[in-house]
Amino acid sequence: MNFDFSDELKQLRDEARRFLAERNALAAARRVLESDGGHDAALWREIGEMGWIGAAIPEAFGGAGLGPLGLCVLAEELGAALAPVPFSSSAYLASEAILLAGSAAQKERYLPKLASGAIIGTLALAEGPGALTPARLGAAVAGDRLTGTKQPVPDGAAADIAVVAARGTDRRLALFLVDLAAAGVARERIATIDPSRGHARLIFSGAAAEPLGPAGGGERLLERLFDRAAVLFAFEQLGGARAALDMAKAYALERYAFGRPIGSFQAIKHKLADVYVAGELARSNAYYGAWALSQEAPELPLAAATARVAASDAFYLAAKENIQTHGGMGYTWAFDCHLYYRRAKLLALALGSTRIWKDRLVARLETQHDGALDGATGIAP
Amino acid sequence: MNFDFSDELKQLRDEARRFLAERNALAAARRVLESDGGHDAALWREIGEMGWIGAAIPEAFGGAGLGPLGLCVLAEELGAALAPVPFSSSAYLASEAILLAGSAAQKERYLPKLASGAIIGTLALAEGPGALTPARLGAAVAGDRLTGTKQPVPDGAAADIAVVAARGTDRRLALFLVDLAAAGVARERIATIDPSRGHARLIFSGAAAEPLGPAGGGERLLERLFDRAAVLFAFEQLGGARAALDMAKAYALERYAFGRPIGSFQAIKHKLADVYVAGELARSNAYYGAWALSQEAPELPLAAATARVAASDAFYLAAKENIQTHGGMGYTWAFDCHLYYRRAKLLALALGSTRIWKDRLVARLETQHDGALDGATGIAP
Amino acid sequence: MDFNDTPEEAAFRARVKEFLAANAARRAPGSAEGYRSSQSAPGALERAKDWQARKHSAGFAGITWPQEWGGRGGSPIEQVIYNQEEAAYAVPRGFFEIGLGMCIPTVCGWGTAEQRQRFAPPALAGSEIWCQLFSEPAGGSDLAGLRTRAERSGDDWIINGQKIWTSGAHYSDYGILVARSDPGMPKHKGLTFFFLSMKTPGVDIRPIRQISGHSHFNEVFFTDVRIPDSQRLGAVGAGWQVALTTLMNERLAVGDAPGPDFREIFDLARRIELDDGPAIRNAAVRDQLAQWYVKTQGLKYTRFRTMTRLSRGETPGPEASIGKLVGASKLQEIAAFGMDLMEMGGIISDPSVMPAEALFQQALLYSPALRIAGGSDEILRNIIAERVLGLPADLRVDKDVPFNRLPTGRR
Amino acid sequence: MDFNDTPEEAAFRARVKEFLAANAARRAPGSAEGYRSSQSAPGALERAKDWQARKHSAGFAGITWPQEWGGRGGSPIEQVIYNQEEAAYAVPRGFFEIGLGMCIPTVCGWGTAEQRQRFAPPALAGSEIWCQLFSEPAGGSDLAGLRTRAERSGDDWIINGQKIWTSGAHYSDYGILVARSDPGMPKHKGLTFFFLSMKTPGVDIRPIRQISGHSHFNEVFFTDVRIPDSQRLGAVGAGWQVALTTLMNERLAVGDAPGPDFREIFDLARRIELDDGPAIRNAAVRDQLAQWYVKTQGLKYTRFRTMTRLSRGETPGPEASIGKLVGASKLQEIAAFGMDLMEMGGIISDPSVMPAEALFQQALLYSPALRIAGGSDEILRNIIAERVLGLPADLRVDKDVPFNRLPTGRR
Repeated sequence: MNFDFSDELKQLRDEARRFLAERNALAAARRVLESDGGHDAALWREIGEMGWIGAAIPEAFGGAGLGPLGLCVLAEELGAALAPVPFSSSAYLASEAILLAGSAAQKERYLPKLASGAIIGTLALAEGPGALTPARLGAAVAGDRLTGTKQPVPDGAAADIAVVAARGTDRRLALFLVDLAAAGVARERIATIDPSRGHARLIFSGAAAEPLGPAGGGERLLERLFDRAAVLFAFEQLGGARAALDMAKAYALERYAFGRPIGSFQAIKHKLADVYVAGELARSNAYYGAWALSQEAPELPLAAATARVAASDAFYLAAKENIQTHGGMGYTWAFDCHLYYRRAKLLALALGSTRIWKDRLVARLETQHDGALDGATGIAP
Repeated sequence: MNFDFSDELKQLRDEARRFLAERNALAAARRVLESDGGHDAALWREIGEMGWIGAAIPEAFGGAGLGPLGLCVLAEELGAALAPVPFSSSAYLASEAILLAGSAAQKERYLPKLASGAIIGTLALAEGPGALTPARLGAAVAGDRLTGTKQPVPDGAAADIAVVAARGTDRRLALFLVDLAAAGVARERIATIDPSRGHARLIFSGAAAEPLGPAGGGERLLERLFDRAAVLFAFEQLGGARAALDMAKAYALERYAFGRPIGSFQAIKHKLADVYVAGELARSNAYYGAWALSQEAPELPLAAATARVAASDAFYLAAKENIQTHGGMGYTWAFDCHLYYRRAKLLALALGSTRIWKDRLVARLETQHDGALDGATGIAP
Repeated sequence: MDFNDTPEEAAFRARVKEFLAANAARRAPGSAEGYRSSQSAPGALERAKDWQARKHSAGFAGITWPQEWGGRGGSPIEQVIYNQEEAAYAVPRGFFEIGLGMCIPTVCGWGTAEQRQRFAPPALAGSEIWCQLFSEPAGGSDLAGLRTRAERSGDDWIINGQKIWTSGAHYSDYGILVARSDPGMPKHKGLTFFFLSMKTPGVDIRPIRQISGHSHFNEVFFTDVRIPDSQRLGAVGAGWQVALTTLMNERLAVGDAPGPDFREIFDLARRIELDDGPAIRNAAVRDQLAQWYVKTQGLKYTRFRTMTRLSRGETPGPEASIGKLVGASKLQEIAAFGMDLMEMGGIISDPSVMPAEALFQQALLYSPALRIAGGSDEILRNIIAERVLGLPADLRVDKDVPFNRLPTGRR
Repeated sequence: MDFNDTPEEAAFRARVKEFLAANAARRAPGSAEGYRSSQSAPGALERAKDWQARKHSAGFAGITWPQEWGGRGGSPIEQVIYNQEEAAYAVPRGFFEIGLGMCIPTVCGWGTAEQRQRFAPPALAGSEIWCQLFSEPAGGSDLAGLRTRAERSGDDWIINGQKIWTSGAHYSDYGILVARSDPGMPKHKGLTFFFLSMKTPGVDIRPIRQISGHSHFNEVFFTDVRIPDSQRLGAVGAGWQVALTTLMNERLAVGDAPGPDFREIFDLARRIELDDGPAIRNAAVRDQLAQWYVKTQGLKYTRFRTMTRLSRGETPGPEASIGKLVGASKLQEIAAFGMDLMEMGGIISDPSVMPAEALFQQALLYSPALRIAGGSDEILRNIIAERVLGLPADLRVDKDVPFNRLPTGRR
């Protein structure tokens, strides 16, 4: 039994933690928040130089070849620091989509630049508020021209390329690669609850679009992509939950009321104990997701849904109760509590709500053979 | 605005409280629990003599003619004392069913005896574990003969008559009156989670059954009966919640740990504050239900569902956390905590789970005209 | 058991209705007014002063105040009736509550006859606004932990220190202030109470920006601010007793916090489509809706019970204390759930593309404040446990120790 | 990251598997064994002693004990591996855990070489059973608040008082005991630790009936019970330190509490029909199932993390402390929810007519005990807050005061 990351990966994690602390990524996130600037380009460049963005991209395509576990440990640290960079869009979504479904030519063309950070990729899926189903999808490709509006597109203003979900000529859902600098693409920043990450509305009016993956395979491809991303997002959320709890803990020790640290009151102690417990359960589920992801295991769909639900709830709880622990200071703009609160809700919706993932989790349990439930009795792997 | 019971009803409530304390109804409940005796016949006789059972039965049929509000105040006290009598079966269910749907002859024949307690009535509906739908109903009447098995039937071993839900000759759900002493009725006590109230399995094999209400009207009639009973049960639950909280509060003041009353620890204080809040919300909703019931108001279906959900949850929470507040003593047979815990779960299932009532609540909201929601903004009645 | 007014209440309600119909415009139903954001709208202060003056002329300002202060000498239920009716109208709110509800009653209760005559009428007529300078950065829930110093200097007091969370300091004319006049005494015994003009030299007001982006509160810095001893209320060292009377004057909350409540989430659930159909058809959504409806109605009828007591001239019972505790968390939950129903698009906060003009997204950001301001969830549970259930107070280490010997943290 | 044993672990696991396959019968999957109820079955004690003797002969008793006590001198991960494998077999459990996990290590740690030789082997072989006499009616979560008196009388001590919650007192041969030898000292300083034969005159054992109807615990009354000073462990007045070592020996929990867990509620949801179809198709049911699955798997993989540390020879981290806190409430919730799915018939507790042989109904009644016994939810949250998060301990009024001057309640 070695249910832990390798020493090499732990070293990478420690380096990431140190680097992000040195660069004060949290302060950078606040600068982006204040300026609505989208992301911190300098930080992005450094991260690219260190090879983080391409951690899971094979060396043949310019990546570090660490596999998805490399992304997991980096995601946790980026999440803890709230690093304002388009990492998730470019690494978990665009690069992963091309890795999963790209032709050899597409991989050669895009992955090295994505790995280095020279270009930024994203996924353009949502079309405003409401659940997106294939039947409701408005974006469509006729010939090789894309028409439609996508919002919110994470890092959509900064991205160079987008993987876009649209109906193909056969009217079925498919994914397309679109050069966002080309003609027929208009973009506008849009306001979201978390201005420390830029989002945009992309309006396509006859933009050139090349298919990514087989025609009609979009739904299955998206599902695979989302399962993989769910694990990576879970680590980002774990990091956020850890940082928010650390912040609450530190404040509870420093802040006195009625002549004693507020952390000596059971109302605060038990609140933070519950936050800790949710975080530990989320961590354990995320580790299992990481194992399934790294092994391309058949357990991945179920493990991903489990990790996603646990991490979304744990980060939101930690962020919300961090504000509460800070009392009046917690809801001031000047304190950093709200940055975690915003990010927690952003990430909880980024791949669809926990409502959808819980339903998906049960659906996947229903299709498991009966033995899969033995795991739940906690006896053996 | 006079959102309260009249002085006359408050006096009745105070008398009931005093009487049940004098008779030590809680000790009687424990005796029944220990003996599986079904109910306390002496207490039942006295309650009958005081006119409580017929509180809502018109004077013309031997009742006290106080209307349903009279039952509400009594229900709260009976619930607080855990009185081991077939009050709910006989008064809220059997008598109410006959009042709602009985012919003049049926009313004359049964109501005076029900009002005095000379006979005990009950409702036989459930057919074992699982939701009962008209389609799944097994009991059936052919001609005037009833066949089928009903369980659990509350107070089914002690009851003299039962209102039985069964398919009529037209195969549709209808209610029937059955004399349980007649041929073709077999009964067995069955074990439940709350042996302080007797339950039975009734096996009908050609028992004589007379229709109660019009053929095919059973579903609508049951719905009306359940809406009315939901309010009355809510008061019984309110009483239980109040008593369980009082018990927890008293223990928290008397019991010392670490040199101080356990009620001085925030873990206990805040737990009991939450129990109190749930109880107050349930009380307010139950009062509104009582108003709607007493006025035969069109708001009753919605008000009843609201009162039912609030009261079921509040009593269960109070009973559960009363055990927790008592620590080790709380789960001993010798302490009374478990009596409330058992009763809370019994009552929460008695008219169907809160899941069903929550669904029903929303269904009723959907059919309200839009203005009905204005109430929810809390400005005016 | 009925919901009708007594004949006297009905007559009063009719007069209120008449006044409002003649003088104000009805509020659009379900209008999405953000939390207090209307206060910062241009011209809001002038409109509020004008409205207060009209209420005053019509006899609806200071309904429960004694007539000798210029009030109506009415009953609390009349105040409730007025508030109920006014809630349906689009009139300015939020500028006078603190002054009329807390400050002036304290000034009138502890001040001289001259002070009553000088300050009550203009406050009532809306020409002078008051604020309350109690909270401090080091205080929080522990109000008496305040550190702002008041030092005697001849006939004056010199004030140095910092207050925080002062609503309306920037538009207020006067303020009431508690400061520490003797740090060598135990916490609650070394305080003295004053009022002062907010224009006094040395008073520096800075807005506090909240998560929501709005600034409803201020920090107020005092640098050698001079207050004549004649503006002291109560004895030297008796400031805590005076402050307690201020706090006891907190008005009855009648409405809920503004923002998405049950109606809004119910409407959203009826309109929005999930992946498998309208949200309202989803059993998990229905289950959640029912729970909020039960709470919302429970709070509403709890207010009815309070009003029943008021209507009888009784003091509101313990049931009145639960509104904010339940309501604030419910608001935060509804906001988050509404966003969840909107799925990946739920993070957009641009009102022009969002259901309910992005009210859910706004509420996500301002609801955390409601769980803290005016008594945090934790303090409210303590209050219920102690004052309603009679459980013992928390252990205190700060009661009999000189204030300047109490341990303090880095915050 | 893998779930495989190291080669050494795999070899050990293979030996365990071989032993179990040859000596025990596999447990029926999903068998509905009530909470500890099997302990009171006729002949259970004899079967347990026989099984323990077989384990001992095969070298699987006292796996982590040093060889000089008769143990295997193995590692904690070996114990975990053994427990994992044994969990799949229908073998008697619950008779020896306290003696081997807590009592004998204390006796061996603080006793003489003769005492070690006298008591360890028969305990390990299952011929002598031990119990722990710590808790008292007035104690509860406050273990050190015990009042049982120990008075010196020549070479003996005279014990008077009452213990409670003593598992297995009625079938135990020996017990370890903490008593108050000096009530004039502060609470933690006046205690002394002993062991004694449960057959000593003056020891009176009475079973405690629980809500569930079972009696897994006892009250033990001491009336002038005489214990020779040679059976004292540790110094006079040092009983608390000795007791702490006992408590630190609490064994690693490997399995969940017996009863309906995720599998059972999932199976029920698949089988039972609601008014509108199978429960598993209902979105509210699915939502709830998913939440329990997340918790159940979270606990499972948390145990894997603990095992990983053990496997490396490290001390388990703080993650090991959350199992009971999460598991006990989850069990209570699942029990209540399962009953809800059965609707009006859900109250029936007759196994012959109920799904899962009325396991949900049984669990409703025994789950409250799990939220209390062995550290209540509140104590566990305190432990996590203090030992894991490093938050301050609760204020103590009972630390430096003579025990007999401490305030006590009526309970």
